[in-house]
Amino acid sequence: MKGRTFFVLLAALVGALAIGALFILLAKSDPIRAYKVMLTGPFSSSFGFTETLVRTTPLLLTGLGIIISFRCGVLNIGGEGQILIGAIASAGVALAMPNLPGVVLFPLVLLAGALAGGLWGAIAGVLKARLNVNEILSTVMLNQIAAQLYLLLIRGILIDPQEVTYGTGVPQTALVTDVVWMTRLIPGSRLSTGFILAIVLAIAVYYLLMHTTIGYRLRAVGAGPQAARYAGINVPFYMALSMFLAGALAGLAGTVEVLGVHHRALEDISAGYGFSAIVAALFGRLHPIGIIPASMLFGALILGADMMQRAVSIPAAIVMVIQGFVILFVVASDVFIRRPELFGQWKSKWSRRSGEVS
Amino acid sequence: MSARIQKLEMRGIVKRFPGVLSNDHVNIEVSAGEVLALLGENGAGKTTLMNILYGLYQADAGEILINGEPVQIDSPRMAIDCGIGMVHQHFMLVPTLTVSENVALGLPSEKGALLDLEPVSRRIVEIGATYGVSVNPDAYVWQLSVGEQQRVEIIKALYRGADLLVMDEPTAVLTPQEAQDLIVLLRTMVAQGRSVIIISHKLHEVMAVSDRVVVLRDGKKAGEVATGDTNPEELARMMVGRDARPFSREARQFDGDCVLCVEELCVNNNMGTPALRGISLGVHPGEILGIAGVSGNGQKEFAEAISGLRTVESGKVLLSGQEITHCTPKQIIDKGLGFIPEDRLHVGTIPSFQIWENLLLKDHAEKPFARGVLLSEKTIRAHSEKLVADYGIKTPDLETQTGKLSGGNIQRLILAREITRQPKVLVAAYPTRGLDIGAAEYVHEMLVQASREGMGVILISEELDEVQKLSDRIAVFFDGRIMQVLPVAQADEKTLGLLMAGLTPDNQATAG
Amino acid sequence: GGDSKPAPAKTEALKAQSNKIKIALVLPSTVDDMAWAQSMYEAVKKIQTDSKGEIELAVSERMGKPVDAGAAIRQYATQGFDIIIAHGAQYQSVVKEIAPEFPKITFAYGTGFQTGPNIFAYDPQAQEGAYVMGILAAKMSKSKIVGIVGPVEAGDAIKYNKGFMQGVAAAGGDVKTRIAYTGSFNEIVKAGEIAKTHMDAGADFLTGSSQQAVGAIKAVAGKPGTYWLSTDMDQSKVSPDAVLASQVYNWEKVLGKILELRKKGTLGGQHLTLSFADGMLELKYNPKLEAKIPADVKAAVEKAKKDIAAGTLKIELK
Amino acid sequence: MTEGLEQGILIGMIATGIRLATPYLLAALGEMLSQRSGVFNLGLEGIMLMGAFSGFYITYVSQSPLLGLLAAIVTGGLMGMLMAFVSVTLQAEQGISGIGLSMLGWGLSGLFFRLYVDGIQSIAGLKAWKIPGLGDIPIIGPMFFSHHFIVYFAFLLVPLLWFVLFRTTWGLSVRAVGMTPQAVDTMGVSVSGLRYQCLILGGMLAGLAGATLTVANTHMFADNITAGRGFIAIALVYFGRWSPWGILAGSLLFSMADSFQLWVQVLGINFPYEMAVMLPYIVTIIALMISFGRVWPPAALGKPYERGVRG
Ligand SMILES: Nc1ncnc2c1ncn2[C@@H]1O[C@H](COP(=O)(O)OP(=O)(O)OP(=O)(O)O)[C@@H](O)[C@H]1O
Ligand SMILES: Nc1ncnc2c1ncn2[C@@H]1O[C@H](COP(=O)(O)OP(=O)(O)OP(=O)(O)O)[C@@H](O)[C@H]1O
Ligand SMILES: [Mg+2]
Ligand SMILES: [Mg+2]
Repeated sequence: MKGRTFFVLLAALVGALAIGALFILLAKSDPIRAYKVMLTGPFSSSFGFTETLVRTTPLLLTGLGIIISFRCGVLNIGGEGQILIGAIASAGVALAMPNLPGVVLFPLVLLAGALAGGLWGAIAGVLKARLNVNEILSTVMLNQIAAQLYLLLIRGILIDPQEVTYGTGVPQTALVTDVVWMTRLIPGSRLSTGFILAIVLAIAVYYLLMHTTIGYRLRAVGAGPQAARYAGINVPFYMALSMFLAGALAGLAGTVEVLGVHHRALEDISAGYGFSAIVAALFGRLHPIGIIPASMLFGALILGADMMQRAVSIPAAIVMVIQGFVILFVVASDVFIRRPELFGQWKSKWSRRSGEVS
Repeated sequence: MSARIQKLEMRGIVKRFPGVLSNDHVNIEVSAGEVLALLGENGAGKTTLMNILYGLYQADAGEILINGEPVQIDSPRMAIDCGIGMVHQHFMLVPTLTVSENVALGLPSEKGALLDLEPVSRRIVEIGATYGVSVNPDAYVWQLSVGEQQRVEIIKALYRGADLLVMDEPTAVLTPQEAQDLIVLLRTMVAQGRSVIIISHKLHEVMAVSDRVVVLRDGKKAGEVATGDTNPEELARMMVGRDARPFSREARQFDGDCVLCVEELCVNNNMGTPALRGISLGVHPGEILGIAGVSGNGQKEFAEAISGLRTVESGKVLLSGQEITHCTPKQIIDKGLGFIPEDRLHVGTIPSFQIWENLLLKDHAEKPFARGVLLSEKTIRAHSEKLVADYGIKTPDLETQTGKLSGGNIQRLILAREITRQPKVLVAAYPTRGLDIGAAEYVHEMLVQASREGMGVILISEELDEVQKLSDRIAVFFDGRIMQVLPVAQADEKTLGLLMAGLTPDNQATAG
Repeated sequence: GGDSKPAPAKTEALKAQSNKIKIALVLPSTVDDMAWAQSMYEAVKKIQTDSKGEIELAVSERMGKPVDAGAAIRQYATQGFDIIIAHGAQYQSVVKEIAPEFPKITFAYGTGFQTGPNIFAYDPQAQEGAYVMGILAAKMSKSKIVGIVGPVEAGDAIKYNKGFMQGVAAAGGDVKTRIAYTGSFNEIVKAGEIAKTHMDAGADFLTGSSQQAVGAIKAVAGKPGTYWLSTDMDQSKVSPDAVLASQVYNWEKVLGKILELRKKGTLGGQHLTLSFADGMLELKYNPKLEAKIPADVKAAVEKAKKDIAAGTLKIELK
Repeated sequence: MTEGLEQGILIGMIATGIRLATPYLLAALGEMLSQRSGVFNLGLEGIMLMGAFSGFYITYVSQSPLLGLLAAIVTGGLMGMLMAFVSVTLQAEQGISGIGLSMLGWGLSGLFFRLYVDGIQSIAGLKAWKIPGLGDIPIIGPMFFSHHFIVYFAFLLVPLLWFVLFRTTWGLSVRAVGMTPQAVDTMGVSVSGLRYQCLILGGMLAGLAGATLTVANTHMFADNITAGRGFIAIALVYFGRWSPWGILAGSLLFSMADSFQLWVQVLGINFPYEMAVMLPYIVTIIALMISFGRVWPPAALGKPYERGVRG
């Protein structure tokens, strides 16, 4: 069974890359060399490896939140906005109290990021639970609102004073005090303790969902809202809670980007993690442990494709094309893993059809 | 497609699902003018066999022959073209469409691509009048009671005028009178040269309607007899492999305080119109109060109102003397109300949850099962294993998804959960619907057991003999009101039938 | 196009053999955005062609997200590129972080002011061209309303918009400047809508910065009698009948200067402004439409330009 | 302000709102069809981008906007078919497939643009067509009847789709299949057939929506020109509760709010413009908060249909 899964996934990957190769050829480049970089780049050097994990970290954190909310029956498309709110809140708190000692400030900043992201997420949760506002609508809208709010803050009251002095006006905050910087795990890389935090939280979320009464209820609300209500579970409360937790985790992702990667809040701080994390979470089968390899693979895919573009200088658009094909092929191949019997059914149906024709 | 079905045969049908052999070389045949009954316990493979006939499943082996010719039925479309119609065990209705839209679905329209519901509605009314299965063609399906929905399913099949009609437990949610009408209807149909395959757990119906009976057990054919040559006891033995246990219970008289009192209760239904119009009722500790009535007369809303799932418009509900009218479900559960809901799969349990998880749906946060917010898995596991053993829940292990269990086993799980909690009052809504004889017997025993332990039991059911057999007193619901509450001794079939139709025997007398 | 590099360890050895200068360019949008990114890309490309094989070039596009840009810059650095141009104000933070680790590599970024021993910051004085175009617009506007299609009130756009408004004010004649933002740098469609709205509200001269401006230009082109003034590069190709004049950044000169300084051993540390004074900023009239500009207007514009270049006219950004 | 000016503003505001609403309306109506059939098509953005590009490109080479629009519709239909193949035939998780399709559409449109179009090119594009008679009515004419014809088409599509959904046999099947696919199946209608049809039709509309941006609105193409409009359109389907009229209301509300904020900015009312830009999003959420009544989302939305599995 395991062997089969591996084989199917491999076939899907090969299929996707084969089609992608056609487009690389179309762009008059060498697909073999391109793929060599794409597939080995993220793993073959310390640079590739650490950068992969730099992408993994926010995907994992945000994805964990998405798992919680999806498991509770709330389709959270709002990761992107929650990340931004978390990032700006943590940067804001860090900048507001630059003189506090690290032991005090650091947890405070983490808390601020999580809390702000959580509250932002909870807006959609409460709207759904209390006023029956569809969460897909509200989270898509809240993403846009968060993006503008974020911009308003980093170009407004939180802007780096130097940018004002020099009149350059780059929308970014000043560097946060280095006492709250997350330690870099490998010198010369951007991989920070944020990654460890994410892994620890994955395990924590696993325990929360699977081994606590709160997790039990969150899952019950998602899997059987009617039964949950009948059993006395406060369904609206847990819906809102799930979105709070989801937002808090996404907010932490934003916080890690500030404290671990950039050391300030700047424009476009989230590289589409809110959406990619949905893919990672679903590929990880909405399991808090399953998402760890899923987000690593996804991080490697993002980075590898970028490295490929640099290596053979093809239009950046090909990166998206190949990523799109890989996602489509892999998700479509799932059926051959989950329901191998279907294959036989199609074959027999087909042969029967063609038999009738002849 | 072809000529009318004179004879249909299924030969050597094998169907495997992961882990189960649902049909194991089953042969059946049915001829024009004949009613074949398929019998068997829950999970014996009856539905599977019929789904194969209707093209929903493909058999792993075996063949289907119509008038001696082998046919390939690999979609419902093909089955329909062959002249086969089917009433499915689980409703195949679209709640957001009206009755006539549900019936018109997939049918060609006289106006080409344009929908023409006018003639459809007319035919529905006609069919209703002819066969006694009337329902308002303009009503939305979500507004209908389950009994009415079942009628729509039957109308759908009749509308298409199949040569061979398959009915999978069509009477499970019908009232006795409706079931009787259906039997008459089926007999008329076969008299016209059609054939019928019917699946039912109600042996008296099988005796009344069928010409021949095929019994399935564990996917295999366990026997086949002409109905004239057998009797219910023998059929039960063929199905279960043992004699049915005779069952009787002495009705008792109770006085003293009621453990649950309902006073002038008014409640609205989903559409916001009154469903209960001032109900007053009480049940004593140790008493079984039967609630009879055609479904859709407020029973569902009654059960939901007292368990806190539905807002009470006016009136009062008291549990052990404490008012619970506006309490949350959680508070009511904690005060001692147990509830076996009508929709056992989706309200009674969470289908995707494992068995142990569903067994603790209400108690997962209570003392021995949780320490703080942590679940104590060892305790839970031991407790669940005990319940599975005590209540005879058939499952490979505690991790099996509850939705994969048969209806009977799901019901056992719910009973196990509700009864072990030792509530003061247990409300059971249609607890044996769709269960096979063995499973139904078990449920009955458990309800009686619960009443012996001092619980007040409210049993909501349309099965008159079930209500009569178990209850101490019977309340009859009609149109959101209680027609009468009478001791079981006075509740003969005729009286109950009249009350359920909204007539008091006195009225009847004066009228007659 | 740039070639993929062998493992970083080998690069040092290889580099010793060849005198090629390897330049990496990191762009926030695409090389064909008809604005900020394309203007730089074309300049680098031109320098490469002129160098007759002396320069190797690698480009990363769509690096709008700082985390992506960080990876790109770091990778180029480890691969032994000589000059890494991070073409965006948003890259200041990343460049400042990476540069100290690679002291032999020249980093350049802009718009910006913060330098380092091996960091050049280039800084187009967008307000200068904007100012003179403000004069041009104000003097030519018949409706006495000019419109700015703003991306986001940040960075370059602030300089540009402020300069333009001051130019309009300086021209006198009670001309109103109206400004509306899309809230984004690449909302082409929205930029077009804002332009249409400006025109509906009476504006007959429009301008605006960032890559989304092309959307606005197209909208302006749809209405005869209205004109666009463009910045970053000569955008008259987009709509020859609508773009009256352009402020053009002469990146070639900037790059030439960087190359020259590097040859002399200066790896960074300078704040390179692009201004009228140093000739790195130019005002280009669209030859097709130039005749439409009245002589007196042109004279006023040219005078302002001269004054700015001479330092007698200063445009305050406060 | 003079009366004439105020009138001008009103006309401008409404006309802009209508123009802005068109791509949302088309795309959301397409998504409504997909969702009504039970498929959550998160790939709308990618389909729109492909439509935007092919509409632009064919107009560019053929000089005929009509051919361009046709090409966009065909391309959209093909993208819809791809989504159907992956999510219906191969039963893939729809959320992931949709995001994959979005990335693919973004990538392909950007790539083809780079390979086959030399920089930012102009196309003739579609001109506004003032409806004779109606277009000449004062005030009303310039507001409603002086647009390019896709606008009229999009608005006419609302009653048309309503009619198709509620007054034809096909529409009946579509309404049923997203709710209870097993009912449709047992009545002898092909569930996957319907889903394919709806996804292809939906894709065609999304393709046209994309082409509206290039062929009609901007007369150009640029990388990621849709800028998230596909996601907004999906949200509007939820706003409109899967009804053509509801979607019309949502698209108009959103776009009128957007048009309003553009005008407010242009007219120079002084407050942080970010607040203005946020306005349409906030208004849309608030409008959904105060609406009430029973909502019936397609119950089978997002679930691949398998015979014999109970819902
Ligand atoms: N789609 C399915 N997938 C897996 N197993 C199935 C499926 N359908 C039926 N089965 C299995 O096949 C066996 C027979 O089921 P079937 O539904 O035919 O029983 P039945 O005789 O109709 O029972 P009941 O009286 O409860 O309706 C059961 O063990 C069941 O678990
Ligand atoms: N799609 C399915 N997948 C797995 N098991 C199934 C499926 N459909 C039916 N079964 C199983 O088939 C058996 C009989 O199913 P059926 O639906 O007839 O249940 P039932 O006992 O009649 O319950 P109900 O009271 O709900 O009618 C059960 O074991 C049920 O779990
Ligand atoms: Mg069955
Ligand atoms: Mg059953």
